[in-house]
Amino acid sequence: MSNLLGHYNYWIVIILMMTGFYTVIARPNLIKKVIGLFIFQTSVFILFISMAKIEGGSAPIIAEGISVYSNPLPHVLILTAIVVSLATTALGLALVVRIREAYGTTNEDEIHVQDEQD
Amino acid sequence: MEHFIDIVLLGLLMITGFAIVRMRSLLAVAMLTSIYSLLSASLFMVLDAVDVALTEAAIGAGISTILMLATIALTTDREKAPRHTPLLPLVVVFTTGAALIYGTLDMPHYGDPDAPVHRRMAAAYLHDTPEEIGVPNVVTSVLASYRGYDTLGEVTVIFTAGIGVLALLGYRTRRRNIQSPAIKKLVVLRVIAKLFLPLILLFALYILFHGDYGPGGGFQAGVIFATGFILYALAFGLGNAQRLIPQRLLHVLAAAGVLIYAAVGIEGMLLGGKFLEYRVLADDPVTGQHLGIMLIELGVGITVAAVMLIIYFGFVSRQHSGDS
Amino acid sequence: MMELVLDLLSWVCLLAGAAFLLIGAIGVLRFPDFYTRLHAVSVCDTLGAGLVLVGLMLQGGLSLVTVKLLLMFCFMMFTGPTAVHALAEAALQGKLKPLVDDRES
Amino acid sequence: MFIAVSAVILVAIAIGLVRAFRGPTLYDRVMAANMIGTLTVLMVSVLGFMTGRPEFLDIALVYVLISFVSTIAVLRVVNTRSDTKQAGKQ
Repeated sequence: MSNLLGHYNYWIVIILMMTGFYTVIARPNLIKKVIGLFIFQTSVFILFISMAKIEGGSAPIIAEGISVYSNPLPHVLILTAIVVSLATTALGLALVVRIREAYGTTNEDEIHVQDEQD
Repeated sequence: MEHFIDIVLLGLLMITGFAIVRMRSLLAVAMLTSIYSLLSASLFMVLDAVDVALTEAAIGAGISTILMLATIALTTDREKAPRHTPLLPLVVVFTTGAALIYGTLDMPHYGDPDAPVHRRMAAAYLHDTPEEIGVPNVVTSVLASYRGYDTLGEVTVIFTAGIGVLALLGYRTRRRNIQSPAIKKLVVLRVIAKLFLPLILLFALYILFHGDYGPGGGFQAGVIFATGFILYALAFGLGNAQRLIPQRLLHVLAAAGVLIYAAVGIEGMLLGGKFLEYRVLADDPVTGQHLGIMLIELGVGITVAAVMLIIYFGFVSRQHSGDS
Repeated sequence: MMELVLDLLSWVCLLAGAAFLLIGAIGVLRFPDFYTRLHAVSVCDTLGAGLVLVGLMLQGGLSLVTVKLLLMFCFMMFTGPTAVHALAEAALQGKLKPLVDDRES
Repeated sequence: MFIAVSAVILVAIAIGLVRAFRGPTLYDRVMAANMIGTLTVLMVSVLGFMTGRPEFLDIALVYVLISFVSTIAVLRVVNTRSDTKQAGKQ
């Protein structure tokens, strides 16, 4: 039972990760792919933050009367990762907008068809 | 009890994730993505990561969703059904997932205080921060001081993303103010937006300079600052917002933030320290650290705010040029 | 004695707020059309949230925490109704018809 | 007691999610997202008190602002699209 609960966070993270992965590889719509990437990224954030948690710990802002703090290092990594994820999302979406202007569609299959015709 | 909240929130996240995959209307998916971000932000709160929760709320639920909506407005709302059978992707996904789950079995349990991650660096940071840096927020001290070099790279990434979006979408300053007719009618919204803009900006400054003592810092403050202007642009139209904060000024600011950051590093070198060594900035090492952290947070805030606005204006002005 | 009264009062506020949140949520689930559901959301946004925040304020006592809670209270009282108003207006312009009981007419 | 309040908030969030999934119109989903935003704000505040560190209310304040702005942003997109018929049928 403790084994089950001890890994619960990680398992859900993996399910979420695979949901995002599936969306990226199986869905033809480009915006949906970007959203899939977003889900994938968020699941990675949750994985890191779950690892940082210490039972009975508190947020790593030093205050009187608290002796156990959660690990601040993954927090730093993920804080910057979130900002980078925004950068990639914005660039990806800008690319989608340009693709739509060039091809008139955001559907990957239709883009392939148009490419083959050329 | 925190365990219980953790379990329920993760369950809700999983359900939301599945719903996002299944839904066809992209606007509905964007709404669910916003909900997903909010849920994961409160999960971070449960897991003690207050700074991360702040960032995720401001970026995931705020700016990312707004950008997705802007893209959908420029393209299409319907997702066509996939033409291939999803058999092969499903096989790939299940195999990968099974391998990863097998991998987790060797991981230390959730919340285990003896896990290897908590041993060396983290313990040292927690122990040394009060004496060496003198700020209570360990996340800020690691981000801005111990690993300041990383953060400089991060700010450069943001700056590059701004340039990339600018190169892809271009920009156009609007003489004529274009506003969606539906929002023009909402007098209440305009009054509230006018009332809120100074409050939001003030609050962003608070987050920026209070980052040493509580959750917050340059990244979050920059995003909140940009959100204030986005609210203004939504309520009063794009042209007015661009008159308030001209595009050229944004370009200068985006570069200025990175330069401030790098200049603090070089200043340290000129005063006899290493690159990004704040101790030498003042007579007292701890005061020097404070000064250095404040300056680089300011640089980060300026760049992030300017780049967010560049990206937002890029998407929205494209939309209007398409109409005319 | 005073503390006990304050504590009691705060628990009453918190529980009442939670009850209103639940009532609002059930309304959102059960009401028949969009415009009626908006009413239920407003219950959550103003009454439920307000009472919970007042309860927390009483717990916080005279400190910075209470000031922040007060600020949040003010913000929510402004943003909640504005958002719902904007939503109703948008739905009306989007030609979403309210559900009308036309058995009598 | 905080436990009871946060449990109620979680239940309310779950109900809001059901509404967000079921729709039927886009406006319903926006409304559900707005409601979940409010509930998250309350949840974060209550959590701060529960863990004994209520000074983190800044986060809740940010949530209030963000969920308001993103609701307005959705409405703008929904209304600039000419085909609001979409939102009506679905």
